[in-house]
Amino acid sequence: MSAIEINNVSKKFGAKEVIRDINVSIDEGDFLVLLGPSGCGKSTLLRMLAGLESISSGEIVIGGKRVDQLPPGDRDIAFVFQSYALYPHLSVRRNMAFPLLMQEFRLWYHLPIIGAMAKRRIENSPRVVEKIAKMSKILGLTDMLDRFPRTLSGGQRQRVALGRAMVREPEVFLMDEPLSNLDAKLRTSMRSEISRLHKEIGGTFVYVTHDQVEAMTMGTKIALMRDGIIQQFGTARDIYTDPANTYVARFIGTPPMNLIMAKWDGARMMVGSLAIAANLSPTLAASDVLLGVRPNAITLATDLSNDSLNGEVVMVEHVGADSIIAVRLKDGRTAHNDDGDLDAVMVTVPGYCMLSMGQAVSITIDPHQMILFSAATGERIRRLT
Amino acid sequence: MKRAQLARERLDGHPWTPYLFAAPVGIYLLLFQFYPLIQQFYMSFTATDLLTPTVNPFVGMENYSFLIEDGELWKVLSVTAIYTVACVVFAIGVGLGSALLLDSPFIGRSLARALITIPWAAPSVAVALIFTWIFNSQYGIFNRALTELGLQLGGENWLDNASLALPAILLTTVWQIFPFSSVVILAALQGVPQELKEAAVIDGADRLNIFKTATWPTIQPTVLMLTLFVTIWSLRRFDLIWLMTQGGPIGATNTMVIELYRQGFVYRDLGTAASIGMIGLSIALLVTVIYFKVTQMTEQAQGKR
Amino acid sequence: MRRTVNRLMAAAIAVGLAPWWAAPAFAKDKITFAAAVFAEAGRGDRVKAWIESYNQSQTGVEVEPIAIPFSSLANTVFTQMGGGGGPDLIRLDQTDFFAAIPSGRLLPLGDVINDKDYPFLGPDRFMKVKDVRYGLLFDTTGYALLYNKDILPQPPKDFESFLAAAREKTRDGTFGYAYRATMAERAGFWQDLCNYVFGFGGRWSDKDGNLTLNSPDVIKGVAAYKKVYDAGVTPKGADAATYRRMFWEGKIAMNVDNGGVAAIFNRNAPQLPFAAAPSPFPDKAQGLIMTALVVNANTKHKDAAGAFIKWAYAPENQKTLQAAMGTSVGTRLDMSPEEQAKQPWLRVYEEQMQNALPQLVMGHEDKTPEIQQIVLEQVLKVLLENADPKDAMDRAQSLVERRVLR
Amino acid sequence: MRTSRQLEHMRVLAVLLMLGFAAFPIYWMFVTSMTPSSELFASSPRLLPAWSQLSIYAEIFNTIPVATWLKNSFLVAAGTTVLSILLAVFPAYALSRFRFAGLAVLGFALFATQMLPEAMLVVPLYSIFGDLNLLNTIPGLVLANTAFVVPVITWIIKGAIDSIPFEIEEAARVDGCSRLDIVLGIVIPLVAPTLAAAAVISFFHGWNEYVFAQTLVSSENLRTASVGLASFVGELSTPIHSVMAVGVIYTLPAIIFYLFAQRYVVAGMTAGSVKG
Repeated sequence: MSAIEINNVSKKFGAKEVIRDINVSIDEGDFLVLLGPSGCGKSTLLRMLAGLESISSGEIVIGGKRVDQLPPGDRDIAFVFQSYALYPHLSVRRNMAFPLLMQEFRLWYHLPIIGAMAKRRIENSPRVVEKIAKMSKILGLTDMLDRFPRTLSGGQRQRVALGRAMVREPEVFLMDEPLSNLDAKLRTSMRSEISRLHKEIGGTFVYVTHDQVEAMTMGTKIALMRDGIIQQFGTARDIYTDPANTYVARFIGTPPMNLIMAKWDGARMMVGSLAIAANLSPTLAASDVLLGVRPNAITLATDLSNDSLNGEVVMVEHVGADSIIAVRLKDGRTAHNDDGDLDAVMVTVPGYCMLSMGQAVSITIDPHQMILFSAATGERIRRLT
Repeated sequence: MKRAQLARERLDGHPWTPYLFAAPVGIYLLLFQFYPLIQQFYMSFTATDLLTPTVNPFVGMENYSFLIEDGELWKVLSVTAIYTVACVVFAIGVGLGSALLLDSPFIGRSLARALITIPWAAPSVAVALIFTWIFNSQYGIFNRALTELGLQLGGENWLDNASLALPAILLTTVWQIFPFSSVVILAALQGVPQELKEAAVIDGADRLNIFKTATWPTIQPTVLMLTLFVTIWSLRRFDLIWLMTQGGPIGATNTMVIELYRQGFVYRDLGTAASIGMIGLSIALLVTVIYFKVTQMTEQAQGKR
Repeated sequence: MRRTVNRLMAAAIAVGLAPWWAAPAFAKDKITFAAAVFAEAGRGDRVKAWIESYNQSQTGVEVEPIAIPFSSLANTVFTQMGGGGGPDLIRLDQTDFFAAIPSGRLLPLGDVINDKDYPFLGPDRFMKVKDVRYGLLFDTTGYALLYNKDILPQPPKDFESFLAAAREKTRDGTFGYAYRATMAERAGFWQDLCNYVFGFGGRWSDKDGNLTLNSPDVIKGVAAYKKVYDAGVTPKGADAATYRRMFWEGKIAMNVDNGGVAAIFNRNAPQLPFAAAPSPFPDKAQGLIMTALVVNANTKHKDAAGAFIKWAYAPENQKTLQAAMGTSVGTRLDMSPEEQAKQPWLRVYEEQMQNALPQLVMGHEDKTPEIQQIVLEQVLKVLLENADPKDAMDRAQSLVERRVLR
Repeated sequence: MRTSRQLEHMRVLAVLLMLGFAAFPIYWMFVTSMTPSSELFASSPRLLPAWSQLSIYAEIFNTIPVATWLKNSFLVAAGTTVLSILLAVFPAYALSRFRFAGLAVLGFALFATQMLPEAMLVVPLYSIFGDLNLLNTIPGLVLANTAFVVPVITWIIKGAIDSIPFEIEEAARVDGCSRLDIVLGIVIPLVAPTLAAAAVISFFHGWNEYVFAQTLVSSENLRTASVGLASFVGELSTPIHSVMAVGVIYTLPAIIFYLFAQRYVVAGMTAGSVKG
């Protein structure tokens, strides 16, 4: 049984459709990452799962129960906010106890004094106390249970927010860019911490981020979104090695995949006037195509020849273990200069590269690591023999 | 802006909830403010006696045309205008000055910040009483002090002098409300970006320039808002003036609300009183509209929209 | 229409508000009696005690005295009467009394009291308009010159010597004279002004009720008022409460005031050697203060109010009231020679009563408050801005014709 | 060029002058109340209180019903505070968080009431109150004052609610709160400092109000301190030092209360809940 099913869900804000007919099904125990640039609708989709946002059409099923008309509190979910959204007037302990308190809440608890006494009684019940003790131990919060959120560091607040989500032991955890307010170092350690928690406590996670590293490292499934549509849904490996279109191809990977304009003349793959060695034979009429190749699947040479793609170095970046070289082709163009990138092929070279600007080089593409996209639609061409 | 709207939408629960939340205050205001107001509006077209307010012979525009023809209204309007403008200028001016003074660090600053609010806390009736005594021509400390200082002004009959009563009332009003503007501006001053001030200092700006480039743009919306509030409060201030001069002498402090009260409760002519009220209300509305236009324009000028 | 809407809204929220307070239930028929005199130092407590003695005397009715300051009595009571409520009994000043009659807010009292049973004083005749009785004379007094014999052994006989004496006695924090000249004390200002205008032969209107605000005699009175103002013999800025206190503390030589004030002087400073004399003006006519005891037409306790009135005008109760008030009360009382001797000024006031005129614009009694306001503002222009008295009173005349009699 | 030391001295002087300006009238009220009546009109004024006259305060309570006045003022002020806060919180929340037909109308209506002078509504309110049997009652005064206080504090509370991040409310919704739970359990505690400020404003309005207290109540034992004090502005009344003593008795609690309450008007509880 799948943990979450999203069937034909759409969302309109006025005339604007921000989520378009989405269908996804996630298995129990999955860690789904909704990945995409800002404004792609990933957060809206998450909020619709939570019930913070209504859906315009379609249905959402969580744990076999249709929930799209239920208030958030009845969906058996927990939500971790980007801003943590801790209750500033409550201590860490009471922040964590709050969801449990609400499960037993009665209207008359709002009355002063006797209401407060009733709330104290619930908060001090063994069930609540034990759960909080357990969760705070897992999260290492035991020492700060009686402190207030404003006295905690960002990472500590993040843990409290996770703890508040975990005490409910919900079917589904929903997280909206929970790490984006942390500094880079802390983000890395929290990343593995969340993965660890996922393994330790189980449950289904849905995690929204715009950071591909988080997506690749944490997600068992990734849904890459753009303009309210899921571009590709699959494992991290699928998405990296087998992108469905140029958008996915360019979104994942640093530097992103090179897209070299080429022409398929029915028999040969022509880049400019040069026919290149390609392990591809598409059953395709002659047309313009884009040659997708990751920067690490290209080798550089300083000796030029007429059978290789020649060009000159226009940029050299040293990023520690690797160097990134941008090569402008003499006789070929890339298809990604429209979004402000250099009209150049990016190549990663291990070690510290001694090439200098303006130097003439030639590149060789690993024929086994090429993929092909239609120049017209950007869709992957898979009809290979 | 956009985000706020989206956010609002996303929080919407049951469609009735906002109405349920707004209902108590809506009903309350309807009953205790707008229903009486509508009665007043109607009354302004009638000849109504204070003693028989339920007998309202309809007279059309007669109350209004009387006010316009009589000429007294123009004096009332000019007194109101002078009083209001002076209140705004001095209350906000003194408030701004004291706020700047209290913003800079010195020993006992928090105590000074607390003490300055004393006038704001004093009830109007008590203020009227003490200032009447202070301004007393024979025994008032004000005149005695002026005489001690050897000023020609000493011995004046402040509240009974047609040209001095308004300044005296103004001094009292400013004394009472400047702490409010001071505290509000002081709060706004906390939002002045320190970096901007430092940048101005490094650029070699003097104090006035620092104020103009760093301080003023930050507090300007607050000052505008204060202007609106002080204006409206001045338009409707009653207790202080009534208890100190009853609008006299010879109409020197006769603002619209005082004239309204006189027409209604001295002359017992509720119809005319109501029409003065309506004129005053239109002026207040006009001021508000101008305020919002000005705010809009300055925001546009500063590229905030 | 309005009423109906009011009632409907009332019913709608009365349900919601009902538990807020429980309606008090009284065993006695409780009526309220509003008067400024209850608030006065010296007299207030005594008049309240007088009412308390009524409450003690029987079990059917309880009268609750309500003290409202003189300056706001009319405003407050009229607002309340207009709103359909207000106290049951009210002691109204003469101007307010006449203002309230045309709107039907005062209960006609012809069937409550029989004129012939009570020896009313002369001014009681003003309590009837077109033969209908709207009130009963509650207290009345004329005006006379009160002077401190320590400062001024002999009273001045005419205006010139009065002014000279006032000048002579003004020194070292002591003043020769005191009167009111501010709008804050509008009613008192009017009373003082009436004495000057009447004293110089002026009247606010002629026999036929035509306004004579700018007649030469009125202007003479106004000019005299101004002369005193400019002479610098008065403690400017001291209100009546203050200068009367100064009088009994020996800091004021002369004061034209009513009999109630004389009683207050005597009560607050029994040793003060003061005496009364006719006012030093050419015409013997002076103002007459009178107040009316009226019943609010809104009352729901007409019988209880009537019962109290009958008690109040019984001779022995009038005597107690007179002692409390220090002025003449509604009916003629015989005074023993000892009492006369203790309060020698009473005789002067009694004699002056012959020449007393109500401080009203006769023929326009109900418009007096409006006319008073305009006249006083013009007189203030004379006092403060040195406007010519004739010009000012001409303007007053035309303003009143235009604004008040429209 | 002035030295910074001179500037410092000038600033201290300016602050002292300003504080003197602010505090002197109240001080003078106190001094006058303690000046024996024989010295009140003396040619040179007494600048320091005559402490021997302290008994005037005891005397005041014996001769003038100040205690009753203060009690009534307190009841009016406290009632106004409670009712205003109760009435203002929910519409403030609605104004801040909902978008609904009539929002602009409600917003404008709340603002428009700021323009109505009390004096203008006295007569119609009197007749409404007459029909409701509210005349001459403390609850009546509370209701009348509340009508003028609620709009102001609604706007103030709305401003505070505006600054609460939506996420906190959404977290509460996920945790199972109803809208009512959110307002009562989350919003009210978070805007507590603002509520305190609003309470102070309401209390002051009730404590100081004069026009309604003057007209809607006639019973002497329901008179508030403002009306009681104003009643001295009459004739044949009480000596000035007694009047000033009553003024001091009426003003001092207000000032002390305000100085005390000021601490609570400092907001900043949401700091730390969102972002770093």
